[in-house]
Amino acid sequence: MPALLILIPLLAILALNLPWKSLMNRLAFWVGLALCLVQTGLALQPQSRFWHSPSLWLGNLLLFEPSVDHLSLVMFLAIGIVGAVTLFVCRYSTACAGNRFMVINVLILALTGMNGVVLANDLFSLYVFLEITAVASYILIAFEKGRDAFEGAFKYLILSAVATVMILAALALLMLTAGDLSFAAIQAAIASSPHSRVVLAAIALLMVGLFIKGGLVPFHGWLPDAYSAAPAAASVLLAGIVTKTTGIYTLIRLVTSVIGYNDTLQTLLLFVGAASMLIGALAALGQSDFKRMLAYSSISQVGYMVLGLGAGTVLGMVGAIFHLFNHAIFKSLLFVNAAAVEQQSGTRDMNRMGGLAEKMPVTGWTSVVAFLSTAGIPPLAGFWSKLIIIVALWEAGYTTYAALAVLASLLTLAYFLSMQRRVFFGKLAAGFESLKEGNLWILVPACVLALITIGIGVGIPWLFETFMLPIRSLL
Amino acid sequence: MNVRFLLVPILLPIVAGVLALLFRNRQGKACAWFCTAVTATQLAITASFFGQEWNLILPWGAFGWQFALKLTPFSNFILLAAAVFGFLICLYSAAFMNGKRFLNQYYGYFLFTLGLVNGAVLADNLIVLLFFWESLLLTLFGMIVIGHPGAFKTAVKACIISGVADLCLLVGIGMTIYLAGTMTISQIHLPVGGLNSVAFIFLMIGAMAKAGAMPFHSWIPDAAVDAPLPFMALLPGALDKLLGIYFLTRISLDIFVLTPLSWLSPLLMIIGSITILLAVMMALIQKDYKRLLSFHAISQVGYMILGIGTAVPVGIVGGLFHMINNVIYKSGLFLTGGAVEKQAGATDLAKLGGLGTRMPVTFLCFIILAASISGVPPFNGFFSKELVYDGALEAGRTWHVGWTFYAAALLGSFFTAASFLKLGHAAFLGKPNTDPAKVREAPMTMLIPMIIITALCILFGVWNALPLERLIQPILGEHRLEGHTFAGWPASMTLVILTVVVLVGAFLNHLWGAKRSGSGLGAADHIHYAPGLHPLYDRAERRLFDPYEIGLKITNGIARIAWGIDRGIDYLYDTAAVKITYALTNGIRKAHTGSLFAYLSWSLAGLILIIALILGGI
Amino acid sequence: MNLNGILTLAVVVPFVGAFILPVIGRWSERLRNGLSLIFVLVSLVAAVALIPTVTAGRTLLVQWAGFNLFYADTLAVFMAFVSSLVGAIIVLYSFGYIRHYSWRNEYYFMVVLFLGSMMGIVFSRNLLILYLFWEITAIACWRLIGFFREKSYVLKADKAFLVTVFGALVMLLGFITIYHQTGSFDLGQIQETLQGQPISNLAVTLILFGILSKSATVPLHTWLPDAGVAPSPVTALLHAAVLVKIGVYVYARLFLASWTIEPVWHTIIPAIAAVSALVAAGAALLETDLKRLIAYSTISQIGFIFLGLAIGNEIGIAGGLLYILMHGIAKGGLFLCAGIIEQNTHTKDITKMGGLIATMPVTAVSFLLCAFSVMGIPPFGGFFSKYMVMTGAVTSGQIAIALTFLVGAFLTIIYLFRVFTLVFFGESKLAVRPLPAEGSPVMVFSVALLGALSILSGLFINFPSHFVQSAVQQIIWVQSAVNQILGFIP
Amino acid sequence: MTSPLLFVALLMLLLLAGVWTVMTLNLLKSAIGLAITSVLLTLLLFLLDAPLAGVFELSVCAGLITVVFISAISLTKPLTGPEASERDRSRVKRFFFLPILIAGAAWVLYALGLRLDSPLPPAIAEMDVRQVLWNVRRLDLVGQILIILAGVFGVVILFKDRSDKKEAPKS
Repeated sequence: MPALLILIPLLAILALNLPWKSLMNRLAFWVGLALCLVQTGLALQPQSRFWHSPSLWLGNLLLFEPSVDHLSLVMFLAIGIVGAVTLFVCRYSTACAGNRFMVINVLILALTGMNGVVLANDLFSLYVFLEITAVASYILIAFEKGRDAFEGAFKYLILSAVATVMILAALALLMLTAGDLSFAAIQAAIASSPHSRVVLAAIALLMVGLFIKGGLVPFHGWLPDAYSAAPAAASVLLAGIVTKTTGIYTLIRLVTSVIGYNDTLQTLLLFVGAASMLIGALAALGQSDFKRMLAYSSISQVGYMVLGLGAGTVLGMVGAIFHLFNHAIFKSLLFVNAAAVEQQSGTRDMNRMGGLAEKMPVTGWTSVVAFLSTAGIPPLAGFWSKLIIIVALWEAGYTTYAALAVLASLLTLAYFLSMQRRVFFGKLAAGFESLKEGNLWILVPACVLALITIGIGVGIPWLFETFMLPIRSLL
Repeated sequence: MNVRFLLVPILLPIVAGVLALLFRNRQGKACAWFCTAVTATQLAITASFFGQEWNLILPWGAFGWQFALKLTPFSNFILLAAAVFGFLICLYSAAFMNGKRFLNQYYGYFLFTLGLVNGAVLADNLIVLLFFWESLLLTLFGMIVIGHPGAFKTAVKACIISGVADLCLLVGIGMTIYLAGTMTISQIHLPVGGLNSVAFIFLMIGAMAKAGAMPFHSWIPDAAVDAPLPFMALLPGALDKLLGIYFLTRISLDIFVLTPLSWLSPLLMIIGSITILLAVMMALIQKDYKRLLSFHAISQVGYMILGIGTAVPVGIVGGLFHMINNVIYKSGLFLTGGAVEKQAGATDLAKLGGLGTRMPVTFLCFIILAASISGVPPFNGFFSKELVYDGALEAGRTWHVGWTFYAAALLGSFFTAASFLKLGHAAFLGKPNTDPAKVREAPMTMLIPMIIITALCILFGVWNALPLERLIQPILGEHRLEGHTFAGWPASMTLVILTVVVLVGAFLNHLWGAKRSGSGLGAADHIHYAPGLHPLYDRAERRLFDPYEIGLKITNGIARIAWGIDRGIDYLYDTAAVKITYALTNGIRKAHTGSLFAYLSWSLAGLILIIALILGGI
Repeated sequence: MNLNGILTLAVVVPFVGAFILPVIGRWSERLRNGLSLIFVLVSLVAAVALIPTVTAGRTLLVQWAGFNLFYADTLAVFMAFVSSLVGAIIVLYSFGYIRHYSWRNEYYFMVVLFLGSMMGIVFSRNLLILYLFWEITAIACWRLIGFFREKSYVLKADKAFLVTVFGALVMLLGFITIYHQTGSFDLGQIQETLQGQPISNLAVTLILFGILSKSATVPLHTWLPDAGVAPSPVTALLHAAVLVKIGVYVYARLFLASWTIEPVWHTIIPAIAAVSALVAAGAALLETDLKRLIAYSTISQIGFIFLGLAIGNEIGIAGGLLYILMHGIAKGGLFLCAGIIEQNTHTKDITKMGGLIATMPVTAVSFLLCAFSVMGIPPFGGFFSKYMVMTGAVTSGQIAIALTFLVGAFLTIIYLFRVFTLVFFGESKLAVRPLPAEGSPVMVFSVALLGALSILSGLFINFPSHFVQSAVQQIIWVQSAVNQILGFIP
Repeated sequence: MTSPLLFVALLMLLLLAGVWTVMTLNLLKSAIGLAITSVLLTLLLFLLDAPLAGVFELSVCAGLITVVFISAISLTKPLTGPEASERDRSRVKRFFFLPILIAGAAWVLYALGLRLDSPLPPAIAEMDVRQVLWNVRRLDLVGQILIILAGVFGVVILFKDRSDKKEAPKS
């Protein structure tokens, strides 16, 4: 019955928009939270009947019978967690109840879109859900309606449109060849004529489309603006999960289930991955806007995932997916921290801050956990996923890329250390004497995410057996 | 007696030393008598060891380290000598040091020194030897540093010089153990040559530095000024010589078998000759009682090294005999110096004079001791020097210029005599520079040691068979001596006559010099300010030739290079790496103009490239 | 209680305990202080409790869910003993030192975490666990170096973090190479798989990179002097007792006690160490900042340790291990003395001090005792270690390297005397009168304890030398077993 | 069959109209340009035997949207002279390399020599649009609903208290 993951949120939105405005305003947050938590809970139980029982009437109604594998479960889990966090952040940072209600509606829409992306087993459905997510994202970015917000949203809109055109074109070309857009059909078509120029052109277009969606170098131009201009909740959602689902998850799904590996594709993935990783990290080093730095950091981390994917081995893919999940956690955490800092101090300019950990200890310490995880310092979650990616690269013979990944790790550490130095660790800067720690709405998600990061890092042997290794069935 | 009694000479002073440290500063007198009692006991015990040959092995560390002690005639001899001088100097200190600060520390370090020297002498395991030997650095440091508030500079100098030499010894011992395959000294008999010679040189450096030979000497004159005087009599005067020459003999005779034909023998002889000459030349021009003596303490080592370096029996016997003689008269001389310092309140010769009548006993002792060191018959110094001359000539026969060693030694004698004439003249004769009414003869506790030592000088000269046949010749063993005995009047009359001629020459030279300058103090000025020598002396006085200063300059040079390397590496991290990274970062940042159209065109360019790659790559 | 339990406790108690310290510190400072000392003492006691077993030749292996977690042989217990001993004294000293500053909760948290991870490194049986604890020490190190929060201090902390993490990441690549070669991260399994063949030079190079960066060896050393901006007990912890010893320990653990390496490394590593010893000693001679100076001294002495361990003979290895102990005690003492001096004089510039022996006699004497030990003068413990290392170098026949180290040892004597006289003797150049007095009793007691330990460890060399001998015998057993196997393979 | 020349000519015109739409400063002209583009596209679609798509394109894109646009634009104020000339210069600079890249992309596509004239599989060719929509792709219909919802929320949110001029995000 996984299709319920699309229908129930849809119904929830419709229900929320019934009259009784004031009631609904109050209910919206809890409804959203319930949706996210239920999804999280379900994803944590791969054996649950929910995933495996056929959706009889529903299937007939929608003509849709998705198959759920471990990759999807990981994605649902990440979507659920980040969604819940986003709701908390929204609750924390959006004061006006009416606005919050609207935002939560759009958030739920975006979550639904992402669920659809994960569930889709047909290229066209995938496209449709990508668009849902994208539209919801545009709205969320532009939500504050400042100049920056519109600029960010507009850039995302335009480049996304380009991506859409490319994906559509690829769809058309594949349709021509395969006659159907279900994954299975396309896979068969590609397998039967791997050297057909039409197919190859379609693959190239598809790749570029997904690269743009995922914000990989050199298709990343929209990303820093969009992330930094978006309101707190939206940037958590975008950075944590949206681009990862629309860009990276789809890439992984298509490469593994539809296109299949070949040398050229691997070269492409490795190269783009490495370029994103390095350029993202280097660019992050030069930022003084907290969120913009995190945005570049996202580009860099996405590079790791693509690099892992490009290794072309089970281990690499496991690493990529694991890193995707970890990234969802720690990058959300960092954006949560950024939200707290921005809300409390009223600025995002790191050069004006300093020593905030003294006044905001929880934010400070959770940010330490998050950045160490991002930089790949054990025993935190990010270390293990990076380790797996590097091991995979090394074993696949791509030692240079492995070394580059290590180097990028160092750069990651460098820019985060610079961030820590300027924001949290140091003497309290002038003007922040009366700074207060954020309230529970922001501290709870921060702590939960930090605990997840630590927990994954510590519990990796168990997680690796139960959650990660089953992913190998993809290949 | 039980073999374990061997531990007594080591443990007794050390335990007593710890107790001495526990005394309060006010209880200086009690402390002094306590220590005198301890050293007297020590003397009695070591005397009772006489004639025994013991071997004591106790377990110590891992790795086959054993606490092995061995009592041989040689070690017994040194042990006894150390005990005698320890006792005498301690007795002397009781009066001399009275009222000074840090007395408890002084006596504590004093006793430690004795115990450590005993340990080093008794050791039959190289590591045990090294352990005791190097530990002496601590007492050296301690004893100098308590002299006066500024003495630490000298203490540091002494410790650095000795420490460097001791490290060489450490390396040498490591090599020796490796080469010999054992740590037990009495089991090591290595021929010289090849790597063995390297090991020998390292050990030799350690031994010579302890004895105070050049170029490890330069702390001694400084210490003479800064340290308490009994320290000078004890360490550079007595124990250091005993220990250094003891070890030098051991390595030349037992541990390595030095032959006259190996190149190490002339090396030692050269070092010996140079030490004799240079140090005595410096002694000649000193204007301070203690400093003058201290240069002699260096110079005399040269004779010993020269004697042992000959590697012929007569030379070695001469060197060892000279060692014990030197210990006797040099410590005696330092004690007279102490008496003068205590009573007249100065050691600067310009402030002294005419003390002979006020301190007759001291003056008499001084005359005999000075005659001994100058090699005037029939005092002990004469006999040992003759033996060394003999050895130098015998060993020198192998080479064309072998006689130069003898000549150098003889010349050294000349200057020695000259400098002591000057010293005696300036201090005890002439017009008194201080108020004579204030100066009295030294107290009995100071006189007794001086008298005993002076008596020893006469005894060992007149009855030189006692030390030679009883103490020294057994060290070499019958097989080396081949039935010879070196006791009695010197074998070669020619050498004796030459010696006497030189001594007379020195006396005439002194008379001339004193007349020329008008005072005893200026008796050596004609040499001091001789053309050619004057600039050298000048520079030497300014310490330009001090190996320590030169060494520190070299070290500083090394340090500067190292600093440069270190800063250079740091530059790579702190500046270069950061700059490169930020150059890249700034480049990337500049590219991100925020222009949508730029981003669009990147995407299109990317698209073109990717299409080209995917379609071209297949 | 069984031995495996004790072994686990030695790691887990300080590591986990560290996390509750800040919580407790919120309502009772005293309890927190006491607990932090107790946590470290638990490690110490556990290490002591394991000594009889391991010196008897037994080894312990802790498994968890079929996974080899911790392992203890004499080498490990020795190292654990050394670091927890010095660590405990440093924690004790901190009671006096750190009470003047804020962020005390974080301080104790990080220090105990640091020591706990050190225990983890020491006992770990798996390369990944080793790496994990290795990086945790780097994190703790970062927080502690930047403890005072000055911008320039935090920069130094960042530098230390970056350099060590860089080294560690490269080392991780080395581990991955080994994993590639053998298919395992488990030390024992790798050993079995290798069957005595030396591991590849690439892996050695990569791992060495990490080791050298952590142990601050030229050319990866400059972060260590810079780390002198940390509170003094921390610098003692970093430089003397724990952090820099991690590298040498891991060297011993991997390349001596577990695997073999090509013989050429027995020349290369001593050569690197020689350069390091010389360069750092030279720099120490010109440095005027007290703590930086001692840090350079550490770099120099680490060179000696590497020399001993890498030279490839029994006496050298023993010397290197002994050196770890002696240097830990003595250098810890020096840093803690420096802490007292710095705290009371408010300067670190030795050219501005002088004459402090009059008012700080205990500190001065302790400093001198520790300095003598570092110089290698008997009867201090440092003598034996230096002797054995030098003998090892001589025995290996590499005279040039031995001579370089000899010069390094000369320099050691010179710079230590220089700093001692500049600080404690002569006319005081400090502006304050009367001269600053001794530190608090607990601090003075700590440094006196270390000074006393310096001399006791030499006087009673029996115990440490047997301990080390047992460790070396286990190592040699491994190596000779390996050689035997090699003998069968042509 | 229609001559290829006609297609090429129409495509060129389409391109020109598109560029004009983007380049022109006057919003009104821009909207008209868009309409012309749509019309040209419709022509192409008709020529390519896709009348249904053509009708949609013509009615929705060329008709409906243009009407909405023009009515919205009539509420705005045009740029003043200096502002316009400033925009003009910077715009030329910004768009400088876009045509080159487009030309490059076109050349690459041409060089690929894609053969797209393979016949469609009969299963698809026979299906009617309505049938496809209602019988095959019901999930996508749900998706459409969601997109429309999103659009509605977007309009509501972004125009709730008007602070800046911006068209509603299109779906």
